[in-house]
Amino acid sequence: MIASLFDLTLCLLILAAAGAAVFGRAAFMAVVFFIVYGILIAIAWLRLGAIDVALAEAAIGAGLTGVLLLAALARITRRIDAPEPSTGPDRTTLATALASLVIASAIAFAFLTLPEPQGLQERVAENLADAGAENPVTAVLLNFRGWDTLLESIVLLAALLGIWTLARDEAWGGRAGPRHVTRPGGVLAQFGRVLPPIGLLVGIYLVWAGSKQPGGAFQGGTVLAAVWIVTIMAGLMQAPRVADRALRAALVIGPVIFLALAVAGVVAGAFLVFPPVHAGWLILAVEAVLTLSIAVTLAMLVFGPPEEEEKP
Amino acid sequence: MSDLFTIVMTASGLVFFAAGTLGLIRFPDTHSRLHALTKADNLGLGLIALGLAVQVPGLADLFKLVLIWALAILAAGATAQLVARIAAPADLGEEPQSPPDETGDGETRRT
Amino acid sequence: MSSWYLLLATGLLLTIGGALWRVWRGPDQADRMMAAQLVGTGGVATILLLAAATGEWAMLDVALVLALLAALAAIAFVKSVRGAGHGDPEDEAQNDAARADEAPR
Amino acid sequence: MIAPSASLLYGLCGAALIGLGLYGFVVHRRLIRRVLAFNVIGSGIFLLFGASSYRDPAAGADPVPQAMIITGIVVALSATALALALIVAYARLAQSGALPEDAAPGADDEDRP
Repeated sequence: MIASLFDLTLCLLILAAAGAAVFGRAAFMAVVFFIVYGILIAIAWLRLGAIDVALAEAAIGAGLTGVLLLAALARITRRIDAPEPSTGPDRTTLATALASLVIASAIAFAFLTLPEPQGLQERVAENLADAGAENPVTAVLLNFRGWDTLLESIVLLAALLGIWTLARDEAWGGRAGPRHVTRPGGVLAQFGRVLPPIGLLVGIYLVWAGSKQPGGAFQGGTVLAAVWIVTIMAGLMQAPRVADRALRAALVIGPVIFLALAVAGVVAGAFLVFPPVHAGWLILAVEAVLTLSIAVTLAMLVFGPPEEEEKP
Repeated sequence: MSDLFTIVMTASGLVFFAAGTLGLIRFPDTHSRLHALTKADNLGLGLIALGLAVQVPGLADLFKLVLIWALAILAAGATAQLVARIAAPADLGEEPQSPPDETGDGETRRT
Repeated sequence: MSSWYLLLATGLLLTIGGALWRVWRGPDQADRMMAAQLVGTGGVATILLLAAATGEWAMLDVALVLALLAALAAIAFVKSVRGAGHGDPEDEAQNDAARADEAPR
Repeated sequence: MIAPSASLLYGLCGAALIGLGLYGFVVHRRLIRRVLAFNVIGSGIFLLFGASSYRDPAAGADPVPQAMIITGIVVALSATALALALIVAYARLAQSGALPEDAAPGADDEDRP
């Protein structure tokens, strides 16, 4: 009963935060509400027994997305024409509200009338011994549904390429994103010194622990990316040049090694199949390189396209 | 016995969180609201972590609890400093004992 | 004990609700951001209590990640107020430089 | 009275989030608000998906939807990053945060002191 009270309260908070993010007048307020919303959703995933998802949501939804949105907002609002006066609800808004209500109700109805659940828990548990990972989610991500993960790491790269194409010609090859300046020895610089060692520890721990308990390449990689972003925002490091060979190698090494192992699997039997005997260390190796690539790619996604360097 | 300790500690933790939120809602200006947040909340989190410290199964979890609290304090300390510096100086007028704002130029109001 | 933890966690959610009210009211951007900060701390505490309530101590890792990244949004915010999102919120001279830099090219 | 299960509450919450996001996605003119609304739709779908796979808590959480949702969250982030970069580039060129065909006045945003 108390559990339901908790769940109900959390659902109401989630809906309030989402509603404010959608209906709020100020764009900045909407962004802050969206960050809050990410934190609440991470808690909701815990209540649904999905600790792995909660980790990803906490790192991405509550962490990286907020940085992306705030940075983008700061750069857009400086260039924007004066806000227009808001008008009362017109016919289009009402029609949209009605249509959204109907669609949401239809989805809710479909959810309520779903047939009896036939989960894949047992199938996964039966094959877990051969998967090379004790954490079933990691086993699914890297072995049973390795396709998803392989293509996803390539989607990340494609998004980064898309962002890089937005660079102006004269800036191409330069450092990604703006150059951050901070007062040496200031609060931000000090914070940027203290956080990274702990963050590195936590990120690597999540990858390492991910084969047995919740965690894994995505969660660990996101934490590592966040730590790198903090270091650069604190002005302690500069973002790499997009033409840097080491950077480009780090971006692709994960997908390339994953793909190479998948092709090598053809010799052992089929594409993307890890032989059970070797699955353990193979998955750990793939996770290690994927973590590196994911961390670097996510951080570069946040930094944005290269910009002209400031004259000192 | 340890359960009693946990109950007392976590309950007082919630009290501090409630106090922090009350301050956040009731205090009149940005800078005093910052006080409410950073102090009461992290004390509340610390008390809850302390109360749970006697319940965790392993040493690693105990270490995590300590790390969580340390990180929360670190984050709150750094961000409160930074946000206070850019908070609109109009708030400072009502609060004479506050340190002079080094950088505030009201830009927060712009958007 | 489990019910106790959940009850406390529900109480924490209510304090988070109070913080949401402050995000809505503002009035300054700084107010909104700091209230979001409270949601972060309250969320960490809620997760600790959930871990205790369910005995799933692996949830502590989620609290750890949340606490680690709690400052990320606030740092991005103080940066976004100065210059094009890369200025130093602590340095007057560089603020001026950043403002000069943000003039249309 | 029977207490509603976690899956029921969060599933319905997910459905409501989809509706909310859909409304915001259509109504808002400013592109960044549309990105926010799009993300609300996305996480609503994830929540619905996760909740529908957790209707039998005794069986434990199903790892397959979990893995797919994690994949989805990461892809949503990369799509958001690309969209925001496009919006920033567009704002630089067009000096506007909204598309020209949406120029009719509507509910818009302003940060008020």
